[in-house]
Amino acid sequence: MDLDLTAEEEAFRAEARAWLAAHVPRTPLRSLETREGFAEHRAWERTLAADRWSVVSWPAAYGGRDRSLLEWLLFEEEYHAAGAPGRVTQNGIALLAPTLFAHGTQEQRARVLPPMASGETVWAQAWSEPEAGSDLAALRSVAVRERGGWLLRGQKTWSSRAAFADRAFGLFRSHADPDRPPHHGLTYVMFPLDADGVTVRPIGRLDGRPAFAELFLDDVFVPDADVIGEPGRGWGVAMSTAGNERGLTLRSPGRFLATARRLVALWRETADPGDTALRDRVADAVIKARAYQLFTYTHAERLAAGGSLGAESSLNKIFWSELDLALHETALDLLGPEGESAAGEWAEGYVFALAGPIYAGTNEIQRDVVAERLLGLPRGRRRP
Amino acid sequence: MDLDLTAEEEAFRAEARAWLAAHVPRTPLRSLETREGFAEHRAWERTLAADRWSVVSWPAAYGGRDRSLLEWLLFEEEYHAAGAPGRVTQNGIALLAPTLFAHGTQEQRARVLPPMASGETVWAQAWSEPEAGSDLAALRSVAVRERGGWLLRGQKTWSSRAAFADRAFGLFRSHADPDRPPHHGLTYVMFPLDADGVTVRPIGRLDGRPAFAELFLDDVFVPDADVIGEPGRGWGVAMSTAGNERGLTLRSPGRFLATARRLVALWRETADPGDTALRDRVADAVIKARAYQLFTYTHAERLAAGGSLGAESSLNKIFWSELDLALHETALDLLGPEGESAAGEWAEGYVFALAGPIYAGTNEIQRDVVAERLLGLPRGRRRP
Amino acid sequence: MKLSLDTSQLDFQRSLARMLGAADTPSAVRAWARGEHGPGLAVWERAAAMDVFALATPEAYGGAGPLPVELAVAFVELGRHAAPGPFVETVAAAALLSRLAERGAAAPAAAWLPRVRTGGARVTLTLPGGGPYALDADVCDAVFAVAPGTDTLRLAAGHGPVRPSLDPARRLARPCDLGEPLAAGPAVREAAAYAADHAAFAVAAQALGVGCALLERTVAYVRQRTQFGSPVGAFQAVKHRLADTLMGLEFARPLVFGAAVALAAGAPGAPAEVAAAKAAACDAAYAAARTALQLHGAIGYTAEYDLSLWLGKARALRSAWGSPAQCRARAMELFSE
Amino acid sequence: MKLSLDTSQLDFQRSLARMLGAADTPSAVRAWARGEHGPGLAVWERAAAMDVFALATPEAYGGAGPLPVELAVAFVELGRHAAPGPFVETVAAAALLSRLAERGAAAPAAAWLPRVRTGGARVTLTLPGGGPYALDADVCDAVFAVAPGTDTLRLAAGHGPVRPSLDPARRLARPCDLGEPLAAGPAVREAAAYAADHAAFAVAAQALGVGCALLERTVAYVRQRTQFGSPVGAFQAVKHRLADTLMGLEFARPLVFGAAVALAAGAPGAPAEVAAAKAAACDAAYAAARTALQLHGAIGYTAEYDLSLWLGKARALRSAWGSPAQCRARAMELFSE
Repeated sequence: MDLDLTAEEEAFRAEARAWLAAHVPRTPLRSLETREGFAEHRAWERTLAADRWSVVSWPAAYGGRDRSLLEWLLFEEEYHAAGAPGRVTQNGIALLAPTLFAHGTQEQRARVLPPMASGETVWAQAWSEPEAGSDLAALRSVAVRERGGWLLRGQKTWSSRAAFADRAFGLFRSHADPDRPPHHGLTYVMFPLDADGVTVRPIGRLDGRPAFAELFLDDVFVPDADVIGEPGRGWGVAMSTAGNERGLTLRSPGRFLATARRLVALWRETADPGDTALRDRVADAVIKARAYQLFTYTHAERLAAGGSLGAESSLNKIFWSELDLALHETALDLLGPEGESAAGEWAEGYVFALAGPIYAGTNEIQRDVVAERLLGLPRGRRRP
Repeated sequence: MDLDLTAEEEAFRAEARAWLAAHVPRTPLRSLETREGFAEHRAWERTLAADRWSVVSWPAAYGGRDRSLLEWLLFEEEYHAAGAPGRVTQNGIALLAPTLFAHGTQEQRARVLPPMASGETVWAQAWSEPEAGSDLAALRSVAVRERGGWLLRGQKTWSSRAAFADRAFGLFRSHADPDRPPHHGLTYVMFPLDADGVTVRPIGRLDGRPAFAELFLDDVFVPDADVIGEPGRGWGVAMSTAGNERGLTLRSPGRFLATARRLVALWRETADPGDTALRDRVADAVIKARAYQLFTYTHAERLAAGGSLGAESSLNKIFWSELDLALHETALDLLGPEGESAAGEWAEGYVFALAGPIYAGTNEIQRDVVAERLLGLPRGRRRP
Repeated sequence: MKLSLDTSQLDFQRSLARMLGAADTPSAVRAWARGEHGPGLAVWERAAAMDVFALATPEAYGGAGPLPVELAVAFVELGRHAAPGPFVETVAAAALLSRLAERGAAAPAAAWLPRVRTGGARVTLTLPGGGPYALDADVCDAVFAVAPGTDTLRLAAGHGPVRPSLDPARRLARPCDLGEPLAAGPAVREAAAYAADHAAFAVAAQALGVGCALLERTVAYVRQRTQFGSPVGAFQAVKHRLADTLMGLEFARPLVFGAAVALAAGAPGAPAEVAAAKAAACDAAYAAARTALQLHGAIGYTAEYDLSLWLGKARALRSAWGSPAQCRARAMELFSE
Repeated sequence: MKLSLDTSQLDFQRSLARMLGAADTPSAVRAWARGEHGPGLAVWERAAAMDVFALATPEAYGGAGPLPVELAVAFVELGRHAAPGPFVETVAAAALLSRLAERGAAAPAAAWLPRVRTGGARVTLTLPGGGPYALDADVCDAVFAVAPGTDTLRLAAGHGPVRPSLDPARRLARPCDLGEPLAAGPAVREAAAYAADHAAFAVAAQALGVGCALLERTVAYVRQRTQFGSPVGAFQAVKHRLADTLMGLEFARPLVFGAAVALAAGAPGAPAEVAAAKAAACDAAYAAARTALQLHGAIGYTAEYDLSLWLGKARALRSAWGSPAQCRARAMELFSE
């Protein structure tokens, strides 16, 4: 057992670090959740992609470097340590791309992935509906068969990035069969956000910034080429890579390691060193960030050896979302009366972190999954 | 709104304080959970009763002083502040006596209460059975009709005090009716522990001391005079005063106030004053002890004004049991490496406190009750 | 001993609740956050007409105070309805000025307290032990300041730029360093401590109200929101989390009123009682906010849904007028007698 | 990078688990608590025969060590089976003596390490940063002591009376103040710190095993225990509490093995890694104990039910070889590079 990097991994890490040092904008970009900030972030993706740093673990053919999952983790550590901007392409890269690699056609991959990698096409996710949040199988929006494709009708909500993005992906009910469980008969489709029949209503999150949107879909045409996997089998397509959303590719340890380091720095600056109550909270956050890093290395190794990340991604999701909140709550408490200020990266990070236990499957659902699938406790019907 | 005592209350408090100062044993009695300690505690009850301090809120006819609930709370504060011994008569006084006051006959009260108040008869509770813990209505032990009374058969367990007590009280299934819910057809009886057919098997708690016992009942005869309330209606009889067990008469604030003061003293002795992490935990315990005191005063006032303590006693139960654990866990952490020692009152108190979230209705059940009855959330069937 | 509210206190509570419930405070907060103070000031004036400020003003200045129990009643309702404005600071200023007058510096009290009583003067302030910001200075008639480590009370000549808070109703500005000295010496130090206790006490009551509102809204939501074929509120994890929220609030409540009694009695232990109340009430309110957000899910995370107004306030009140650590340090004195 | 166990490590783990599983450690603990060491010592000898102590003994003394990863494997299993005896202290003593030998004081190592390796010597010790008690001194061949603030290693001439611990398997005694000095000077200070790190590390691994045993037993219990017509494990509150318990343990595990890697590499950050592992593993184990007790209910609260053996150990290990606060203070250095 060791934590040693190979010479090649070290070289890759050094190359990434050097590139980031030379390219990361000196002054932070404007918030991703504003129109101007969104454009700045899209431009940054172009810069990343130009030197093939946007998707290092992808095949070179799609803009990547064929790097291992571990190398991607190392890149992420460097990326966050360098204070580089948030990734506007995250929804596409972390959620849609794994699905395309697993279930897409060669044509789809060749058409969709390169502009995703370059930030030319920014993707939004469109899973939830007003009556289908945690209970995602209760989806009501439909895909109706039409010559050469499908017509989408209905309403999606909490669509992250949709306020300013180009395209979206989601599940639609295409085959109604009241005798089968509700997750049957769904179809996984990709669709444009500027098409006829699409209305995007941005929704402000707690700080008022439009981090997500409602989508109203009124006979939006989607060609067959934009269906992923078999029509009617979309649930399986979506779930086969759902672990990615909860697990390590959505929230790599680099992010929390960087935040933990900033928290230690804040503690050194602001805290009375004798205030061990706050020191213990900082230490807990540091310990957990380290635990998350080592946990993720272990799982990356298992994946690289051909293993899979199943229900364990639920543990992962609970852990990072609670860690992120603890990091930011501790920072606000360290800031004292300044902690209520809505300005500054700690406040923005706090507002962002508050959503963590809710999205990507609420932590309540994840705890059910952990108990049932990892511990073998009796399967509930998700009923009280 | 005020916290002022009347002159009479002050005088009562002063009298109690003076009496306790003169009578509380200088050296602590041996553990209540040993045969010798049990005898010492029984003798102490005699001393209390001789000067009418054992049941101050009872009518004088039964050995009390006709004092108000508030005065009883004041007495309890003085009692615990004086470091007086644990009450071996607690099960009888806190659980059986309220039931007798509410549902007993005049004859039962006259016969049972005075020897209870003097410690001559020490009572054990006998609710649980191996298959009926949280699910108390699943009781299987039976009371079979017999001329002039009932024959008890079956097994009870976790019977507190039963290792050394004289008599016990509990519920038995007397009327089987598969068409009615399981809490119908139960009868509330009092029975001797030294009778023919009773086998008492003491059970050691975590520290090995026999704090409770299993009771095996093999045709134990109980005369009709020892049935409380109507046969078959025992559930209602027991439940009408169940709030007492969870609520303020089982665990009065005096106990926790005294422990919180000892904790502050321990902190002053042992802790680095700069260790704010432990200080915050001590402060939290102090704040909670004070909250419990004020909360209880408020409820005592409401009861005195003719109100009742319903599901609120569940809040009470969760609060004191968690507070008791927090007090003792903080003390053990303050003690550092000495904290693992099994000797000493903090260790004994810790072991005792560990049971708090379990007995008198688990805290899980209490949270269900709070959610359903105080917040009006949908009633579960206690099923997943 | 008497710990329940009497009839006139209950009447006052109900009247205030009725007025605030009818006042559309969420809209007032949204306007306030944009610097449009009109709707919020209308609420302020109605509260003044119901004698909220008279409760903090001594009889010598036309008031009925100080009446801490009634103030607790008022601040619980103000918190429950998320009323915007420098209520806490104006009440604390009344405590500051009346205590100073008792100690011989009567001029500032004479100048300001009659106007405070009627709601005609909005006052904000910074004091040692509080933060550097004067709440809502841009809408106040006076900004008082006692700088940390000093014993001079100044009427600040203005304030710095207004900064937004995580609570949209709270607008933060630093008092300007210049300004007329109104009083100096040990009396200022003592009056400032007395006023800071009143501020912390009012925040505790306000936080309790905020927590109650969050709990009530969440209970209502989970009873009607259905997922997996059941009301969300039927899931045991949801039930237990709400039960804990209720417990936190129900055990903070007696501490808040216990602190009121101690302040009313001028008890030497009052600062510790206030600190205990603030620590418990602000913890309970913040826990209620986290629960409310989690159990609402995404809808709770949106600015347009009114829940957000209470969520931010629960966070902001944690550090207003005494951090959790400061309160705990002081609460250690509860049992010092 | 390689973080999974290799085949020989997995084989070792399985063999040890098999041996311990067959050894009826609960009975051995109950006897040990009464001062009847026979059954416990039989386990000790079987562990020694499987080279557990050789893992801590350098090759120069016939051992194979130090091999921290293998030691972590061993201590997780020892914890999981609640094996009684001074395993941690004997391994820490091996670290102390081998480090002292490297620094020039070779005589104690030569005298003791060959016997440690074979299990023929049971050794206990007290060191600065640890508590005042030497575990299981009454069954040890040597009691080493470095008093806090000193740099002299003594072979204590005996020990004080044996006191019971909340963990019935742990028998506590103070080393006697007299005894032959074996070495002195800065090398002792450094070796003592090195040994204390090894003790904390072994405790962390042991605690992880203890927590896993508590979780496994509780999961098994709630699957079969029925109340209200359902297995207790079907209630959401029970499920969520067990899910949290698993999470605590699963995220402590990589810290324990990360600390092993750091110790193996002689990394300067090793003390911080060890401290992080101990804080996390002991917290997770104690949380597992609280959960296990609560979800078992009364049966879990009885001494005769074997769960009690792990419950007490989880409590005792919290303060053994570094309090939670000490570990956190040191873990702050994790990111100091």
